[in-house]
Amino acid sequence: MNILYMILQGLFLLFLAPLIAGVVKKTKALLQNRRGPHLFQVYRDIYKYMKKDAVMSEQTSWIFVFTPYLVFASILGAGLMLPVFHPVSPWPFSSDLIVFIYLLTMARFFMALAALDTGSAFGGMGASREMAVSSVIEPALVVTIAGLAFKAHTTDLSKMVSSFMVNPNGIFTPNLLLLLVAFYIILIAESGRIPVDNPDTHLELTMIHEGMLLEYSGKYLGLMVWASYLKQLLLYSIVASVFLPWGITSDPSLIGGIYNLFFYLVKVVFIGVLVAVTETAFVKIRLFQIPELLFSSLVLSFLSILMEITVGGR
Amino acid sequence: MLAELLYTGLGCLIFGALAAPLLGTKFKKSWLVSIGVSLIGSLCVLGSALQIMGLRSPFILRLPLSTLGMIDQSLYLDRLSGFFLMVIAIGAVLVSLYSFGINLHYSEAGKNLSYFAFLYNIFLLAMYLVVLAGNVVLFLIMWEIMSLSSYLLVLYEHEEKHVRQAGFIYVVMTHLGTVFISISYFLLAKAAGGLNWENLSLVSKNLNTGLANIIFLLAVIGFGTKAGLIPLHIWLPRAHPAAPTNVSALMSGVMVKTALYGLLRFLFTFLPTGPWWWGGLLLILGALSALLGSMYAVLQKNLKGLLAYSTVENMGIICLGLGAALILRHFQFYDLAILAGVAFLYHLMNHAVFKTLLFMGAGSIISATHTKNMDLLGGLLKRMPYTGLFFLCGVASLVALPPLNGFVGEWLILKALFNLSIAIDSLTIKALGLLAISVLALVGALVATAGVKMYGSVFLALPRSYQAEKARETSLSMHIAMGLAAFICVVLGVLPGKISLLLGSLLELYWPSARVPAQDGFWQLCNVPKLGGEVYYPLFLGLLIVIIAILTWRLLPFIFGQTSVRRSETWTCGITPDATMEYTGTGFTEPVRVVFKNIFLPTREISQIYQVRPYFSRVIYFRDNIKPVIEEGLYKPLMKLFLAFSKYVRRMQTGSVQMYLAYILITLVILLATVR
Amino acid sequence: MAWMIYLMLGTAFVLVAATSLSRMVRVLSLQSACLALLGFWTAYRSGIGEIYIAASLTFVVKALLIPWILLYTVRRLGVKEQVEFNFGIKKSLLLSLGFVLLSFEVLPPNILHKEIFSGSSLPVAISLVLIGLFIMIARKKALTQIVGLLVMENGLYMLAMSATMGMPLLVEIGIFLDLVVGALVMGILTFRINQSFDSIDTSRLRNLRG
Amino acid sequence: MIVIVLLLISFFTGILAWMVPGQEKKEKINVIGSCILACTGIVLSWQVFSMGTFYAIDRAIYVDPFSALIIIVIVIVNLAVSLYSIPYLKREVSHGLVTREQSEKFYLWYHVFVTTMLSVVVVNNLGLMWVAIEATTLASALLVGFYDHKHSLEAAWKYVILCTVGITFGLFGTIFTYYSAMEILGHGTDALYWTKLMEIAPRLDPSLLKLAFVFILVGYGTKAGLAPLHNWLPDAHSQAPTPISAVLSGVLLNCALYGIIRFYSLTNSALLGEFSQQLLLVFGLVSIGIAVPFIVLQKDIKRLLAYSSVEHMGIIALGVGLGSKLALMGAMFHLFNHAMAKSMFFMAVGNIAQKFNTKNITRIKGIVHVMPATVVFFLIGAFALTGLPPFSIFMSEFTIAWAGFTAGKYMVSSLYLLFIALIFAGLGYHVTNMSFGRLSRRVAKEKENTWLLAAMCIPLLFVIGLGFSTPAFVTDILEQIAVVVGGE
Repeated sequence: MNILYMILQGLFLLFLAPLIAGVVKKTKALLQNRRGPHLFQVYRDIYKYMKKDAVMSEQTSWIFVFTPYLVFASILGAGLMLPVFHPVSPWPFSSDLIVFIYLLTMARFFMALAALDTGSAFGGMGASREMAVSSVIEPALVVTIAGLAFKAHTTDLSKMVSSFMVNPNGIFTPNLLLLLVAFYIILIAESGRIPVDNPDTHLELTMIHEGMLLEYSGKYLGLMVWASYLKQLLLYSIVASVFLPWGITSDPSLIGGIYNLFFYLVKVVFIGVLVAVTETAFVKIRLFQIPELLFSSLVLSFLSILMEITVGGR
Repeated sequence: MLAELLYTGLGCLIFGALAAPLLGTKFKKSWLVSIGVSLIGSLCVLGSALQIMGLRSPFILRLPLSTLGMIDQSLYLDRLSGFFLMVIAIGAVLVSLYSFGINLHYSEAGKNLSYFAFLYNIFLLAMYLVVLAGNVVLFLIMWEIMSLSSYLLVLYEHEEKHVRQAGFIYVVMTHLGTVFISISYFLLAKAAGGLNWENLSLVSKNLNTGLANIIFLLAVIGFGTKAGLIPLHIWLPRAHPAAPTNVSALMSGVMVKTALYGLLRFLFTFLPTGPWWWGGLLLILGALSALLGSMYAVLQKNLKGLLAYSTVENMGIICLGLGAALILRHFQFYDLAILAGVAFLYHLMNHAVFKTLLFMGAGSIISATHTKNMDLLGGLLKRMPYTGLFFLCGVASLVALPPLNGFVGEWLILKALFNLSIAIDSLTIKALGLLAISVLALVGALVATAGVKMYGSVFLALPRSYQAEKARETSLSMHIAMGLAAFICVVLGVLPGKISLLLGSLLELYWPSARVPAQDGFWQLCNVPKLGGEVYYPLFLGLLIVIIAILTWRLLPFIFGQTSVRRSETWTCGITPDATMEYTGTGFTEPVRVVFKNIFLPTREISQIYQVRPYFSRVIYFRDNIKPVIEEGLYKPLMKLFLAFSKYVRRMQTGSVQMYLAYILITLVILLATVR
Repeated sequence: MAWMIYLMLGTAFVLVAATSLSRMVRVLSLQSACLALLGFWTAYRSGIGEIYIAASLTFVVKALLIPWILLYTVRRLGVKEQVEFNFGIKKSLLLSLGFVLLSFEVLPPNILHKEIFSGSSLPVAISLVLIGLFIMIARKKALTQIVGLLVMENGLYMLAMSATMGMPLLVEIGIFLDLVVGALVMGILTFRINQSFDSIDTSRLRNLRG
Repeated sequence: MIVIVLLLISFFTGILAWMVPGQEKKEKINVIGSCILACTGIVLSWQVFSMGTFYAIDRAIYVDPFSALIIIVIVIVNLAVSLYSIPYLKREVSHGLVTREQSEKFYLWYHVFVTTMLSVVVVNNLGLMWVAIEATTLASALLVGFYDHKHSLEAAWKYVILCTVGITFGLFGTIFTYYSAMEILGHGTDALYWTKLMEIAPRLDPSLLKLAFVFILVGYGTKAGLAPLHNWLPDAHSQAPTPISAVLSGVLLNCALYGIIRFYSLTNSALLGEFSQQLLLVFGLVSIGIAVPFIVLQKDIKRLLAYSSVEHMGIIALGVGLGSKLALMGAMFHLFNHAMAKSMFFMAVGNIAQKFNTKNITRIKGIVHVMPATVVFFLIGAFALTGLPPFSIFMSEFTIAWAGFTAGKYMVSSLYLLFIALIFAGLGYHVTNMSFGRLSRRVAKEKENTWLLAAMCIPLLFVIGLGFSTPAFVTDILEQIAVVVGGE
């Protein structure tokens, strides 16, 4: 039963991820008075990548081949820890947020290695920037989690959701709102969006994430791209289930699942739209201003925790 | 039986030490015999360590040695020493196995291997006896022999000036540390009225707070020096890279742990629970060490330098766990305290294994390429596939990727810090805990950067120098040792359950009011101690990821049809790619350096010689450096002050007889005046 | 015999103020002669035969033999008679006075009354020792240092006389033996120094420092 | 009788070595004499340790465990140095630093010097002890000036002047003691017999005894090299021929300390222990402390060793000053250990200085390349002297520190430990740079002289042998000594 649930959620997330990416792209295009690609264009892209033959650099070692599978697997594995249909995640052994983060770190680690493996300057540049940015993301992210843990007295996602969903309007406390803002900044940075990174460009001056994928082609590229959409969706999902705990029921029946699913979709799409709006409203900032942005996130989280400690979040 | 096994092990080491110079001239043979014996000895010690871990009460072995009629020397075996003995023995077994291969290139260079083998065995013996010593005298003797032998080992390649300097700084720092240790022992022993551990462990109840504080502070300074805690670390990043690699593996992986043993001996058996700021101090020191250690590690060009700084960082992380445990214990959250205790003990063990592995890997790389500069390496994965694989395993542990062992330790410590800041009702401690959490996160990311840099610039892409291009895989014994270490990393990573229970039961012995939470059935094998609901089954997580990866690999062609892969060169805008286009390790970490420029205080000088001003330069010199804040801000001024004072005092010896007579007269007059 | 004691103190002051080597040696000889006289008087008073021997030894060795060795050295070396100063005469005299005061001050009051001669021989002995040492400090030449040393010895002997009516004979003889050998060794060294340095100015002996 | 034999052996070895013609024979006499002396000395000491204090000639000769300890030190160091000085002198002659004539007189002076030192510790009469101590100065003065060049003459001059002045004060102190004892024992030798004095000690006039102790401390302290009275010491030790330096440092200083400690026992049994202990503590600590800057900044290796001697004399004084039985045992043990380690180290340094033809630390580098055997002694000596285990000095330094803490003297003991560590830093720096590194100049590697190595092995035996563990009989001996010195 559990395994079935896991497979279901895995496939669901896999297939939802390109759609959400499409939503963001489409919204952005609309906001910029463009028609933009079709909502399902991303699916077509991925399909195309998968069908194509790949060109592989001679300079690379087995790390380069191994990485796309590992990245894909670790992000998908992380996806199984999220509570989506049900406030309890399908992966019965751990839905700890810290483990979740470290799975993402693992993906990043291998991606950076693979980027260096090609021996091209672009790969090195992408990896170098990615690691530098991540070193400022990480503390902000963990402190945000600490803020949540202060509220929920746990770092376990399922339990967090279970404790928040009881009183969804509890979100309207100043400290949770601050945390939300903090987390939103991190989300932007982690998913490689403007103003931190621009996913649509291959300009060497600006690219971070894309630089690392430059040497990939064919199914390997397909896996990497898919994984990155998946990661984006996972981050949205956290916001959806932890910060916006409306419309979640612990009813284990099919009806309850569909109820949850519906609200989940609404929330995720909403966040996608919000991200698109943010991307349109801001310009990409310089690489070395990113730390300042993320530092502000860190400060917000600290502030939130301080409020939690001193006035109990009122 | 236990005693016999232990004595056999130690005896083997003594024999190994003596065998080397006696067999003498036949370098290779004496080396092999000596190391072989030390391997057997270490295995025996490992066996007895496992037995000691099972003891419920301390077991005291009297030795036929005595000092000035005060005390008979004895060995004191309890779970704490057993644990550390085990850690050291594991490291020693691995490194001994490894050493069959490593030092043969020294014999080619005309170096005296029997000297090396002698000191190597003595070093191991001293480390074992440090944790086994049952009284202050034996402890200090072994402690100093450990320093002395490792100092001489560091000086093995003494022709280089920086090696001599490193050795000197090392031995002086550690000796000054010993002064503090001795004073704290003496103060304690004075209160206890004896120098044996049996006496000292009885004193904790009637020790007054002020004295306990002083003893604690002195012990932290003393042992902190050996552990390489910032700001007492300056010897570590110098000495560890300078030593021959198998020695640096032992120093970094194992020797620094003896300092923690000393500290824990104080905290567990000698001192009372103490005020909460003891833990707070350790938290702060730990955070500082972890942070600065990882930052300097990121910027290192020298492979072994990077690993050495990473040792500083890991010692910091361990101290974070220890600090958390102490605070939790002070506030009587015994269960949480034990969790934190398990966390840092676990991390300590992990670090011993993966750091040994990494240093062994570094040794293989260096013996294959004869350079430590990462900017000159590259592409070794194809040339040294086994080393590359094992090294990757070590790096992954270092950067705490699940499901390897590094993550278990780090996860537990993060957990402990979370517990600390949530459970305790004090704003200061909460803030301290949060600060530690964010530091740990930052450290995690920085270490990941360092790991990518290290692995990427050494093993991946194209070789950047002739040596790297010509590198060949090293000998079998080295592979076995590294493979074994990598295997231990994986095992400790996926099956933490039983081991953490063992650590928990160790702690129960010293903190009697605490209990390790019980675990149920099969799950306990692969889960970490469960508290407050968060669980983490690394074995299943690992399997999950492997299964998904394999499924993806097998299913993709099945779903989308077979595709082919064509090999071609990397695209570099149309030019044939070569190694000069790659990012070097230095370039890789440049953004980090810019981001944290307030800590690194980088300086750069660019000078150009022009052909035609101002456009065509012929030569450009570029030199950049970071400013080691602690050395420049703390040690240099102190050193200057000391030397200036010394020069001033030296003027007393003027060379004039009359002056000397005047000293006598003045002394006499003063004394006569005081007699009155 | 109190005046004899003060005579010795007076000669010490003369030595401090002296400016020529041979005069210093002669004054030293006079001081030693006074000391011998003191010894004879003690022997007479106490009726202990040993003291006669010690006193005669003093006279022979200190008043005659050693001054002769010193004068011989002065003549053989052909050094200038001039005494060279580290401290000026006025300053030296003032400081010497200070030492005398200190000596009177330092001694525990209860031991003063036990003396044989007068209430002041002990402090004077100590002042002689201090002044002797001061001469060694304040004067540069090797020979003046020997003179200072001998003044110290005289102070010592006077102490022995006045406090304990001399040491046991065996010890006394040992001391004299040491004294003679010491003077000889120092004489030899003075010769060699003069050879090597072309001077017996000890302030030149400053190559070894630090 | 055996004591007289002891003195005679030593004296006649010197005389014979002087009178018998032929370098070979002189050397043989020297070695044989030293061997016999060593055997006699050890037998004598052993008798004392096992059967108790030893008297002769109507109590004028007196050997108790404390004197026996020093006798052992003297004869062992003497044996090593005698062996050592033969090849040493040969090389000095062949290098033209010393003329053959001079070298012929060496053994005479040397053995006379040893005789005077032996006589210091066997006489019961405090006055004669003074005479003997002064005699050691005179006997060694010409040895210090042995090389007869400017520097050694300067050193010898300072040595004689400062020590003679110092020792004059020592006599002063002796006279005061005699004075105070005379009241009770009357005029005569009895009042100077140390055994008698100890019996009546509590009845001695305390104010006089205090005064006496001050003079004794300044007097013998000068000779023993306690700071700030130590200034002759670095000059003499650095300029004397190495065998003499070894004896000066290892033995002579101890003889002077012997004088102080005898008087200390006296004051202790006269219930003035507090007072004399304070003084010894201060002098000890100052001596240890003053050695730090001089060792750190030193350029001349033999001077460095001299300062190290100042330090160790300070440690012994400190140990005695702490006063407890344990501390006294430690101090006495330290006295022995220091003599062994220092003489060995001096010999090693002598080899090196001869080989490199300089005493300048900065010009000696890479000893390990040319003298692989000597460098072992050199390193062991350096580590032993700085109190690192597993060498015997660690044990005694540890004991003293522990005694300090048990006596509640926390600051003093902590400072003592700190100073020792700083000295280690200084010495460690020099030793590291001298032993290791590339050769700085062309020094040919040749086979090291076996006799030189053998000579160094004698003290090495004790340095290592007593390092790990103190056998029960050693503890027993030290306890006996502590009882004597403690004066209870």
